[in-house]
Amino acid sequence: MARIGVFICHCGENISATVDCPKVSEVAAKFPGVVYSIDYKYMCSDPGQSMVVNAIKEHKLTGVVVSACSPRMHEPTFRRACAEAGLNPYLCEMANIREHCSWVHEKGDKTDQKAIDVVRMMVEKVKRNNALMSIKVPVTKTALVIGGGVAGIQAALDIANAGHKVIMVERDPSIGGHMSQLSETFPTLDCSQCILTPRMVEVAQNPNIKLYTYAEVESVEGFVGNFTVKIRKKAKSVDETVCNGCGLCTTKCPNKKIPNEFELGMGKRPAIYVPFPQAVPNIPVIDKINCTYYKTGKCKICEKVCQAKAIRFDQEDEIIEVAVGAIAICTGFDVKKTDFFPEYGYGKYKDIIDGLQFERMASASGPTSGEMRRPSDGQTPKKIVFVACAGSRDPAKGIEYCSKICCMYTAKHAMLYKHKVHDGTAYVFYMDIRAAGKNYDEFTRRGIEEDGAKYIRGRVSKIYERDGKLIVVGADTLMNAETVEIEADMVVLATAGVANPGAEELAQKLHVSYDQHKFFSEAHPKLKPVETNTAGIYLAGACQAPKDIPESVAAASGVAGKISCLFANNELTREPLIAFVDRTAPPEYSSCTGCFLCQPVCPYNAIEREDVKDRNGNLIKQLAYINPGLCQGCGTCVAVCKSKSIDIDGYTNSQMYYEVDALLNS
Amino acid sequence: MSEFEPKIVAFVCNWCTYAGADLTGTSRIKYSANVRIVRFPCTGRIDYMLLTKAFASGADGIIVSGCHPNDCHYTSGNFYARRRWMVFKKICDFMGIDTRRIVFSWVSAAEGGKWAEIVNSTNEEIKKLGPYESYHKLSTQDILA
Amino acid sequence: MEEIKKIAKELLAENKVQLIVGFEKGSANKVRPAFFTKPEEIDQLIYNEYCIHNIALYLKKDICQKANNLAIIANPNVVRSILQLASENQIAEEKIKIIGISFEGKCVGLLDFKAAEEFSKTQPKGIKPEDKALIEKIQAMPLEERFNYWVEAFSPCIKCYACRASCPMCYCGKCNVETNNPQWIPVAPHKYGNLEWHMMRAMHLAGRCINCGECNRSCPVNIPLNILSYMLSDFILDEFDSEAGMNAVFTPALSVYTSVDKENFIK
Amino acid sequence: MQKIKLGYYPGCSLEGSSREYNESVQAIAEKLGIELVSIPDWNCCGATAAHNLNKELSLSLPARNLALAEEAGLKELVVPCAACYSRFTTTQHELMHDETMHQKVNGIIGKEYKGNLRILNVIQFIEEFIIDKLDDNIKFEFNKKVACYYGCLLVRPNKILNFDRTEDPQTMDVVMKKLGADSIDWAYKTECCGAGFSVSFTEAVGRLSGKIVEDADHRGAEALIVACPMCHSNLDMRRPEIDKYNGKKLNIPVLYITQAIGLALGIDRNILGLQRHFVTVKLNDFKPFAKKIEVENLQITEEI
Amino acid sequence: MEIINKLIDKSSLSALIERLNTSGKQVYAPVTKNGLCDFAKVESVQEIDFDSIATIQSAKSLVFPKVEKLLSYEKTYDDVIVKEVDLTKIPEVIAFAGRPCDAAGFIPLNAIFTSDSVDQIFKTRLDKLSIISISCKKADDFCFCTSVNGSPSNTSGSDILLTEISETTYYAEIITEKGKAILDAYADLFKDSAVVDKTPFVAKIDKQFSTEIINEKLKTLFESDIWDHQAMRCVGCGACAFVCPACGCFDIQDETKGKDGVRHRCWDSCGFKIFTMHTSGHNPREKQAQRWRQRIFHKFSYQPEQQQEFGCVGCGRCSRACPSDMNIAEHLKAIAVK
Repeated sequence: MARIGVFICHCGENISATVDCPKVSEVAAKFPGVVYSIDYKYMCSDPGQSMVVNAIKEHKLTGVVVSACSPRMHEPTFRRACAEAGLNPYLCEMANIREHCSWVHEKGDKTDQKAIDVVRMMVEKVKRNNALMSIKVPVTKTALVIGGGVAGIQAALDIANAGHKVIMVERDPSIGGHMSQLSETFPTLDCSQCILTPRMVEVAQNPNIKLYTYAEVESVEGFVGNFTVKIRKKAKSVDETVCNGCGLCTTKCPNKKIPNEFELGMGKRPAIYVPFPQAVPNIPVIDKINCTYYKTGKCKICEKVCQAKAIRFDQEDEIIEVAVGAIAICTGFDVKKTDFFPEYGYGKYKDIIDGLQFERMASASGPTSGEMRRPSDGQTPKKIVFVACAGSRDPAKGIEYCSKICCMYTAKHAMLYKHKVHDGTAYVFYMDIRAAGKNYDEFTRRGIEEDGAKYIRGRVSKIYERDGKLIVVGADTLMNAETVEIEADMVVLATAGVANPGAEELAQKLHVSYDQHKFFSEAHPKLKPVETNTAGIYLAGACQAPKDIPESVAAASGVAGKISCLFANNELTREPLIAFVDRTAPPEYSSCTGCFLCQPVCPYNAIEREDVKDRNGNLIKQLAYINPGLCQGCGTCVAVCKSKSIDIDGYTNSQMYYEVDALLNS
Repeated sequence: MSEFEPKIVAFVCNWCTYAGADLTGTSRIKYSANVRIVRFPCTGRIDYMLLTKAFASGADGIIVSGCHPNDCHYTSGNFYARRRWMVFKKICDFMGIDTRRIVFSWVSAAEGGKWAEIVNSTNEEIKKLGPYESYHKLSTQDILA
Repeated sequence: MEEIKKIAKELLAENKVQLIVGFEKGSANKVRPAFFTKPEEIDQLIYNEYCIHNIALYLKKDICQKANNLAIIANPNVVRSILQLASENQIAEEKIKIIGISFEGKCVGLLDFKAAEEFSKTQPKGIKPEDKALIEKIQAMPLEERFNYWVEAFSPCIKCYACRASCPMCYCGKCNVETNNPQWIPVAPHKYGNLEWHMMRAMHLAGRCINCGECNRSCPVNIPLNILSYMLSDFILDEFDSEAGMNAVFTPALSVYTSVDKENFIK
Repeated sequence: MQKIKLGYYPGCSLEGSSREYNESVQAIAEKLGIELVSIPDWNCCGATAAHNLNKELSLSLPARNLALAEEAGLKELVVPCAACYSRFTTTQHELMHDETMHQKVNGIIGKEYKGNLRILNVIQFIEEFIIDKLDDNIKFEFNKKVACYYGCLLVRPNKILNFDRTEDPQTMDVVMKKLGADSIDWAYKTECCGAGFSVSFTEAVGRLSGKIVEDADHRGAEALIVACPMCHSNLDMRRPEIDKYNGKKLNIPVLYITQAIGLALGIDRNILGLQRHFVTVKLNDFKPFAKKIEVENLQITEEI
Repeated sequence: MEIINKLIDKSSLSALIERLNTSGKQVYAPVTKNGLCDFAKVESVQEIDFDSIATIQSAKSLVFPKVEKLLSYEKTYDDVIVKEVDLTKIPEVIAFAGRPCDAAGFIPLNAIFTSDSVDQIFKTRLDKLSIISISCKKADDFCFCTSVNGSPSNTSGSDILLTEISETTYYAEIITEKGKAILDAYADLFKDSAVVDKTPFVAKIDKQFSTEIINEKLKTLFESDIWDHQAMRCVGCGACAFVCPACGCFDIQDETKGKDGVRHRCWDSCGFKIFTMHTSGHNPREKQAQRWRQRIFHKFSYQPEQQQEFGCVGCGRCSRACPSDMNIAEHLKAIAVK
């Protein structure tokens, strides 16, 4: 016989101001199976928890219903209290009479009745709860870092320095990310590559870090502590173990007219190339699409000139399977291209560029060697217009959010321009100047006051070309919203920072959620900013939302800390609220018919085919088997199973049925 | 006679709508007390038999709610649920089960206000329709008689 | 007919199969499912327009399960059942030889699954005009009348489960109605128990029913329960472009989804 | 040839100041075997700023027309006037997304508007029913340099109309290229012509329309092509104000796209109403049509 | 009681039905609706289908309905309050125009429900049931009553048996006290008659085997492969048992709604796999052949041994209802010659 204890919390006055708690307790005491019922001011307080503990011992309770706040709030608290009293923690349920009752309804009989009903439903549920043991799983103490930008580099180094193994996967031929493309960084104007390159080298040299560049995550299976990851190592057509990075091949390659990705199309590169001089690793790759040999079957000049005999035209993509315990997603962001803006000509005007292109133009190692030369004719622009919020904070463009870094880099760009073109004029169209950050406001102010950037508060409605000039039409909202028309030589759009194009696909591989802008979602915006909803998978850097360098680095160190905590344990405990398949004696073995219509619906590939064999090894029956390590407990298979052969602990058919059935008595 | 107060059962997923309803509470947005919430891990878990069961147990209206498409904590549970509901609604309609009494919705963890609106509008709609007598008679009164 | 017998006889004589599932003359002027294991028994085999039983059902019964290999006289309904069963991991292609027969009664010879799929696609759909008319009639009724129509239509139901027993897709070892604690479907054949039973069955067949109408044929009290499945099959084909019994590798509509499934009722 | 029957809402402008628009739409339709059936007993669409003052009225006026069209069994409704088109489409959108308002409006107009009608502007009408027939019927190539002017109402608000790219629409250009024209890229495709001030503040019209006409002329266009009676009025009739603003006289004529098609089809200029224009339409020397013109189909829906 | 011989005009049946109804009795008779003939409540003779060979279902539901409340209960905090069925509310029923095999079916059924412990609900229903049967003028290929100790004009089980002896007249045999009570109440409708030889007026049904031979053969056939062979095409539904007048197996189901509940009795069939399923998953009658064997053994071996009644009246309903044409007579004949 069930012996259920009911504990009604007043939550100070949060509940009792609206719900008649003593009455609820009194009524609950008369529910069949309830042997103890009490109300108290703060159930979650120490004395409150002690009441639960004592009542369990004294009244030999077989189940507990705490009627208080949302289970999302205090379920762990009361489950711990139960465990302390020797009751299996999963024999505790919470009836939510605060968020779902006292806070949302008026005081009165109807609200009291609702509280009573909710308690009754949970009493009927808890009567059918099963005692469950939490699941223990081992931890593989290797971390996977996806993405080798500044966030990935920081995370990898911190984890490696804590003594754990790290596998880093980078999509491009070199690590470094967007930061390696930047000219100078705000607010100090120190050279981006000067501060990043040593860290890149450190990654390559750290014995705890295994680096895969020109590689992508192919698939991820498993769960916290025990992920199996397949990595596709794309064929570089160069044997990394042999190549000594002399670079002769890249100078001899006859096909040198390929738009350079690193220079955002503003420079050219050969078909066999190292993305930039400081690349790590300093190993070239052959761009198979543009390589003359791959296209025509003739050439092989690189092979001929290579002293180390490192060229491998027959190299194929390689799939590497690794076991890791935690994953850090550091895949960074992208910027909208100028063709996103119909009002600015859909990208058809050569002299409208985006911020990242400007970084390359301003960079001493860039295509113009740091000189200001506009793309169309190489002339030095005398009038330049910077447009902040190009796309950002614009619901009509589908990008409601602030890209956060543009105010700062636009100020930086204006300053860099003025430093290089002393007689030039720089205009900045802006909505607001968001310069919150250490020394940030001082920085933008310097741009305006010392370098004389002309800031115009207003938006640019359109840009068109007329007689070789870019006519920038905007409004100056501080001047009676008057129309401003500037005949510019070049325009830089601070285009919105957006998610990486592969983000959605990666999220689906990793089963982590992402927001409507395809940025990865953190588990809690305030309290779990670097965790995802999937245990063991973490986020750092701009893959979560636009972030500047210090923020990305801070988050990366945060992730490294989280992963180090995880790796401090040899074993993990997991909530045992998972699905299972009915088993029974032979000759049935199970009511499962082996139709496997449950298999496709499982998001975690947790449903396997189990062969039931006789002693001679002959197959008798094939049944569904749910791998407890993989199941995350969504229960979709339960609802799909026609013969009700699958059930899920915590939300069993019986629990849910009687919870609903308990409605009738009100 | 006092006004008819419908019994409404809400089947919601833990990650979006349950959390959304928590937010309604935290935001102190008031709504009708006629609703009883049953928590599931995911809309994918919600068995259609539970819906008829709820009517049989005396419910006059049902709300089924979970994460918006693409928002599912388990990536796809709500997509399977959506199909299941499409088919279930079809058969219910065909068999004369009053689907005006079943409200399906997507309410995210951030949509506390929407949750209150869904409950209130359902409550009003069911009040207009009155108690679900034909089903209750068949499933309860006739059997217990 | 002679061709069927010839194929069957050869299969048995050449030991290609141990068992042939077909038909023989039954009592009065009926025909009945029959099982043949020796070539000489094939003289008893018949096939005519009355051989409409969906004998794919027997593939999941002991007699066929025990046989290492077998052949089955298969009209398009049986072929579709076989394909659907195969897609649900219930029968293996290597074990079964399909002697295909069109709805007009023309023997199309032995079919492997590939050919069976082709055959299934070329044959007309099972739904009869009178069933379609009944569906439309019911859909045109006002809500309450529709409800009462079904309550009345199910009231003669005695829960003999002939519908389930004769349905090739109802192969569950333990049917949902036999699942107790909780007892999802009331076992008793009262009006409520009948309504829930037939609704549950229609839902379980949704996307899987091949519309052979065997449930209706088997029902001793003639309940038009096949139209529940017909109606859903139609809907599922329209809505999800999914049709059972056409492919041996197939996932029924409720075990898949697309992110753009269109509905108009979710708020 | 099977006769296609489409619903037609001329609206007030096309019966008055923009008769030539009506005439040219009718002329090309007739030539290509399309019957345009006017909505019986149609009323004004209410296209003024009235929707800011009385929302119910501004929805009810178009709704009545739409309901009448539905009653007449029409499936598509061609609405050449961009202002009427905007009001109709907005009404359909609002009523289909606001059930309370929908019921209210039904009550006001005493009819049930179901929302089944497809509302087509003149370009959609051309795209769907005309363009495929051009190759077989075209007599002359429209071998002129033209500037297609869309104005505001045809493509805005994009959320409701979901027609063409808001900032850089292309559909008219595609049609004109199909006729053999050199359709130029210019800066004022969707700039406001000042229609709201057409009567009350013509100086503003002079400035706004002036920039439009000047840019088209500056870039060497031989004609402006429009699809809105308001635009046409301003660009054609307000030429004195325009010239005053620009400080020079510009002779670039303004044609409705339907007139341009009509010319290509070899329809008499007077039937197309060209004689009614204030700026004389001198265009001639059209080349006889020789071969099918392939136009690259641009992606013309806005992607966000 | 000795049989009283009477005549009743066909034209009087109308008055009989009407007067039975007005006296507060419920009259059930074969009625054809939507092409299906089954027992239904009638108020006038016009509703009755006299021509059908047999109803789809037997008349057993008049005493053993497909679902029947046995008791109701209410759960309280620590107790269950049980409410018994009020037996006095059970109505008086007339089973009219059924066949002799329908009537005969009540005999083995009664034996099942009353032989060791007495089922009060069943007994009360049967006590309150009067059976007025009509001899069979026609039979079909499925009829085999003569092989199981019955006949088309068999009186056993009936309270009154009517045999059509002319276009206008039925010969009425008043067999039991219950029959006599009806005769006494409506004496004006009956006329005296001598004993009539019914043979010329009823269908002729050949005897195919005897129950004794079956009973004898079964003693050696438990392990025979004949069951496998016969049950091969059985689909395992319950149609045969549910239409059978003599099948009395039932299932007990509690249906609870919150704190209130009822205990129902509903038909069950030994043909179902779950019939003998143990909680453990073990099933002593795992195969359909074993269940088929059980059906035959129960009717032709266990029942005669324990209750001195054969569990089959030869009505042929099971064969007609079977979706896979399991013909019981054919199978019994095969057993008889085994």
